[in-house]
Amino acid sequence: MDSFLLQILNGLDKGGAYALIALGLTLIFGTLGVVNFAHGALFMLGAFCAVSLQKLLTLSVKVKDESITFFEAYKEVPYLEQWFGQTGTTIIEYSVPLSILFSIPIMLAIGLIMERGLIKHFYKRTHAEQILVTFGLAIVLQEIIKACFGANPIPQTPPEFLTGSANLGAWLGMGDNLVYPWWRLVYLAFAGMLISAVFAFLNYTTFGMVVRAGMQDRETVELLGINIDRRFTIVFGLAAVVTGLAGVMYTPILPPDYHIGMDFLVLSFVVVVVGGMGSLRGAVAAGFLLGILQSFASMNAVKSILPGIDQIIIYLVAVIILLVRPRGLMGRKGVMEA
Amino acid sequence: MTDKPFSKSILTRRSMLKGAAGVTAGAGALLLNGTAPMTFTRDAWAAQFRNDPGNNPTVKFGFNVPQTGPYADEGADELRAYLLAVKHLNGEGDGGMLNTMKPLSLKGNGILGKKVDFVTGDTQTKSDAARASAKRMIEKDGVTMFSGGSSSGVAIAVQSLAQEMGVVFMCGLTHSNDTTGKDRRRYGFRHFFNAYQSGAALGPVLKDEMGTERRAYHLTADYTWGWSQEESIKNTTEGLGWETVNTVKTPVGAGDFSQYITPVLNSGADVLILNHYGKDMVNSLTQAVQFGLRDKQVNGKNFEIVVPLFSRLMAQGAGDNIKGILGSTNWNWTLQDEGSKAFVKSFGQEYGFPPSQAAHTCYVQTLLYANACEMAGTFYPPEVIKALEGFNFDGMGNGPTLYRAEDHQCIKDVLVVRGNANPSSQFDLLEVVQQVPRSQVDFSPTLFGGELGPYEV
Amino acid sequence: MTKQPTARNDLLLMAVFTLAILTMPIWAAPFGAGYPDLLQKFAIYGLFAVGFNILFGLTGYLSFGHAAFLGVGSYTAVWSFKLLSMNVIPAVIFGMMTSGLFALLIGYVSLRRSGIYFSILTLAFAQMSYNLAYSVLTPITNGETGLQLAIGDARILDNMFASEAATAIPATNLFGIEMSGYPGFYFCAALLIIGFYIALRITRSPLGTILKAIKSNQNRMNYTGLNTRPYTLTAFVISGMYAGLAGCLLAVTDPLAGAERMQWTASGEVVLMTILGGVGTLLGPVLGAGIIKYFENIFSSYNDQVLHGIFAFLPDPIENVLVAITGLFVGDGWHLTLGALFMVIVIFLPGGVIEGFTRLYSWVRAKVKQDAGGNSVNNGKSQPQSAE
Amino acid sequence: MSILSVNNVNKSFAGLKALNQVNLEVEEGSVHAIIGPNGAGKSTLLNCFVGRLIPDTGTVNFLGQSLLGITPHAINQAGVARVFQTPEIFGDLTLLENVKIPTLAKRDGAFSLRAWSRIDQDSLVTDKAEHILEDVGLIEKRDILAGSLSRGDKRRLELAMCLVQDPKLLLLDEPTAGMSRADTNNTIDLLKRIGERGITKIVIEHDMHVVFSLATKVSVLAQGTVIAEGAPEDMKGDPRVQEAYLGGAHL
Repeated sequence: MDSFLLQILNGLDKGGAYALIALGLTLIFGTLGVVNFAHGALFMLGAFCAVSLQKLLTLSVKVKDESITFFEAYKEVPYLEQWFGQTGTTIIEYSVPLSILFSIPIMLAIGLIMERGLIKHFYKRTHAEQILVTFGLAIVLQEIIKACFGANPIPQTPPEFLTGSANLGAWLGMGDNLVYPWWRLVYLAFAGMLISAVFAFLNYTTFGMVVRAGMQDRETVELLGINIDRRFTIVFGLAAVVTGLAGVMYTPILPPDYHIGMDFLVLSFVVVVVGGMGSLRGAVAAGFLLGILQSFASMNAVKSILPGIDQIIIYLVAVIILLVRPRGLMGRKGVMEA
Repeated sequence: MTDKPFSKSILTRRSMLKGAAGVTAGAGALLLNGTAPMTFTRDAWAAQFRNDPGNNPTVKFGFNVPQTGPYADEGADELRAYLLAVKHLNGEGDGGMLNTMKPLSLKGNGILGKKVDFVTGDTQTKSDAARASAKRMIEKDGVTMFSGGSSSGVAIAVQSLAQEMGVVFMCGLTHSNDTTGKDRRRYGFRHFFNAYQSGAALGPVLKDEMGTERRAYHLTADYTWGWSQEESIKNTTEGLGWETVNTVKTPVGAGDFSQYITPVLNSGADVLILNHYGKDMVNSLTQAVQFGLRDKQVNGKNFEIVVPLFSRLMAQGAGDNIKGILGSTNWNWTLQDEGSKAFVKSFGQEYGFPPSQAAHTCYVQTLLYANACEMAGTFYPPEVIKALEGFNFDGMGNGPTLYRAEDHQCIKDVLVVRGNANPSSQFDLLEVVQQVPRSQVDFSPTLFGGELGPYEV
Repeated sequence: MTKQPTARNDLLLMAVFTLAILTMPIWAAPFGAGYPDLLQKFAIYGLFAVGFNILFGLTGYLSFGHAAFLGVGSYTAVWSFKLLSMNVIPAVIFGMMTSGLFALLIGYVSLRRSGIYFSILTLAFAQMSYNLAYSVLTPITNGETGLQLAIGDARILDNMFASEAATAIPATNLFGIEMSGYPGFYFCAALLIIGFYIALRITRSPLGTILKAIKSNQNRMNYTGLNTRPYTLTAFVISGMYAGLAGCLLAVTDPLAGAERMQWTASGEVVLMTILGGVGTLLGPVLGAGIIKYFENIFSSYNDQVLHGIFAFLPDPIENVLVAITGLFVGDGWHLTLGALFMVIVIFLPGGVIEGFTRLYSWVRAKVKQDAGGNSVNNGKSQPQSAE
Repeated sequence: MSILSVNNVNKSFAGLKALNQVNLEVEEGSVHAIIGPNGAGKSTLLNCFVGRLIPDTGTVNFLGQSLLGITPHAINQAGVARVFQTPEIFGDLTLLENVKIPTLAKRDGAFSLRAWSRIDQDSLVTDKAEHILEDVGLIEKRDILAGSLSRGDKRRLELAMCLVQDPKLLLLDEPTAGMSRADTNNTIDLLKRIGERGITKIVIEHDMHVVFSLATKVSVLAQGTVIAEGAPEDMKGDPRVQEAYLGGAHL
């Protein structure tokens, strides 16, 4: 029972991550219609916003280790700690949560620049060309990050009080083994909040309504004298922020390296398409569905019956869903079907 | 670096010797190739091998390392070591391990009087790319030896190419039993230790630290290296009296391992063994620690995590999570023997930081090959191979070492290390728990089967 | 006006193409690409891309799983070497058959959907193949290490005629001609030329025209009395067999088959090759394949030492600066250059490299016309875009 | 003899009745116009003839064969061609290729593998295609891409693509929609000339000028039911028709 509950939690947690990544992609791909292969790179840039802030906060005085003579070995004492003592340590400890604030303007700027500078010119081009240009962009961004930070993963730690595990078992009276890392619970909650925020924004603000109308029928909205272009730019920026934040918050779970975006790229496309093109709800539902199924497929009992099922479950489910439901879970007719 | 594509023997020597069929087929190529038939006219055996430096004033090596992909940093470090080795071979710099290696035939003036030149390539940590890159070095650049690599799959794939092409390959970082086991090749040599030796070295330390009544749970990367390591560690721990609760295969590059970690909590296991390498290991360890495994008490004992194969770069990636974790490694820069000190000194002065174990192995491999040529008095591969086979040496950082003739595996001391809880510097990530003597990690060369193949190809 | 290429244009195109491929060892040498392995790769990936273009270029169905057929072709070929004979003919035949069969199965299911849904279905099938080949199918695929030959392999056909047991792993051969080095390249080149010719014939045939029509307007197709499904499936299977053949040739020239050949990045690579060269053109995919393979193998090999050699004629400070700058884009930075190239091409040359040639050609022609004082000079026979 | 007979056809979408007990007989050789106000169910009815929609109940028989559950391409092979409200052509292909496709379909069936012969050397197909392009007056534009045509030319091309198949029944869905008066008249002339070939036609049309120029019989559809039927002249004054249009076109 414990293990079953834990797998549900794992599934939700994974699903939260998938849903967040897919949410950003579905805004760009499912609604603006751009096959954005640089989406993984946005996730990666978000993660590296967190890394950059951490590096910034831990700029250090280097205390040389005199026992080593062949090269500069040193112990690092961050300036913040030197100047502010305990307060400095605390600020460094909160580097990841602080990165949320830090990354929002950066990701927004990246998104806006990307849309205005590049994507804008590709709305009317073929999907093939969109793939080539965004894939090229992704490689370039990735290589720039590699040049700055190296190829090795860079560990990120959550604040001290969120490092351990929550003893859910004790609260629910279900035994000691029902523990779950605090940070993963935080991630789940954060994913829920961010998803709700995006939904609320698109459903309850005038801006959101115009955007949704524009997604349905761009020409009509333009005929009403509304500048849909500018709004699409902002949607792109929004998508970049959502994806970037997904990256920031994921760093303590997965130490980021420059390649982390590519690892999520295929998955995010699968989630969006399984959810159905143009459907935000679909993307979120598919994210959670795939996350949970993946967790269950990894259970030993399942694997002993179907060896290797955990390796292919996501794709298998994608195939089945697309065959049973031609447009994914909640797809709109006619979007990217030709 | 001018390209002289047609001055190299275009037809393989093999096909030339096989007679008319090959020559007719290659007629098109022969038209373009003035020198290939010349190989017949030279009578000395030494002239008949591929990429014979002949009368060139230089001999060329190929350094084939991952420059892109997840192991790019490791590859960069390997490349640094190679450059350093070339420098030392050519008599530049402070000479590094040339000052400590025993016995030494090299004279510090290159190899057999020829200066060492090199070319580089990118393996991308993919077998296909690695082989393509190696073939470029062999076919276009004319290397006499090539070396490198950061994974067993690549090493094995490239090693079999070495055999086909008749060019010696000195393995870089590869830890699978298969490299010098069932996939061993006459033209491939491994200085790095293997999974079996990791198990053998870790065994007594695990017994001392954790006792004989433990229940182990394995998470294993689902490919050949992972399985080979799982088996080796399992055999060792079961020999200590430990019970193996479960062994679970995880997909390579899974990223999030939570669904594999949670079952550990309820399994009754008190040791988690992570048979992962690189990014997988960084992720699984980070996440296992997050799940509070290390704070747990099971069966009245502290829960422990073991990572059988460690590297400093991995330790960097895992950050604080590595502290106190036991594992094994081929070499560490803090070793205090003369060879290690000499190498760390020249590497540190050149680049400003200490070398990794991958760098060490690559450096040593280059020197060993060069020395064997000098010993054999020729670059003719069968003779060089014979010089390396059964070669006993010392002063290269792992104590007295034997390059075993039967399987081309180095038998030498292995290090058991622990993530340093209190590092004195940013490089001081691993502390050496024990330098396990080579007698303890020795094994029969027939243990994993395999066949080296012929000297002449 | 879109000029329709005539049979004579095509003959000329074939002649030029054949000549260019066969003389590649000569003209590729000054670019540092004149060695067998890379030449083989040019031919093999060119073939792969030509086949991919039959599906993507003509019908517009974007498969993101074609690497699976490449992998299946490779595995079959190596198994044929292991079990039957080191002769490449059975390997090629079996490889194309199994990959065709595999394509039939995957195509039959995937073609029930179109557009992005089709792409994701093919991607999913390929990723499943890759993941399984990497792990649970290891007995068949030898997992990460890749399927290799061994001295003790059965080789039933060969051993029937062999007088003594092999002491070394024999080489792949075409009735005694070893398939490594230049003979291997000419074998691949011959198949590329044949494959290119078949693709040309298909493009100019009624089938090709129907496939293009499917890309243009499926709705009209339905009401025109043509059943689109078998047509797209035909294109899918043909291009799957091309991929299988390319996979075979990889094994023929280098008898090893690894799972990573089936990964999505490998599928993506052929997509990029095709788009980079020019979707729907005949020559484009071959060019695209060449460019990407050239970057991968040659740009990655430039290290600082090589760069210093190149810029040695300059004064030292300038040399060092130049080496530092160019060093970012070659060696371990070759990915960066490739990415930037993708962007530049697609931004400035929608339609790929071929489009660039077409523009260059019309520019030159306009120039010539101008110089000739308005006299129309029609030298349309040697025009590069006769590829389309 | 009737070439198409529709009996008691019903079709609803989400409870909304689009077709209600429709009966229709189309005589061979006739030009049968179906008129009616917007939303009367004209297009729905047409879609039931070509296999795009399947009626909930009722039968649709073409030359005695039921069309229910038959795929669109098979219905076309049986001899039914269709012109769409917005011209559906192959925009990325040349005009000549556009016409060759239906020619091939007519000659080789729904699927055939002619992968080796050159289409430009297939004189049978080429001749036929060029001939029909000449008929509709597009022969000079044979080598330009169809996507760049004007709307009127696109319509003519689409007609050519249908006519080249020598269909037994030609369905025209508002063939002059969105056209200028001149283009409309051209199209009427063209259709009249086609009339000489003796092809049975069903025309859905708003433009009464077109209807009365072409039709030999008119059915009036309103709220999914045929409310009146007869010769064009008879329909002009029919009060039921005027009521159905309710201030629409004054007939």
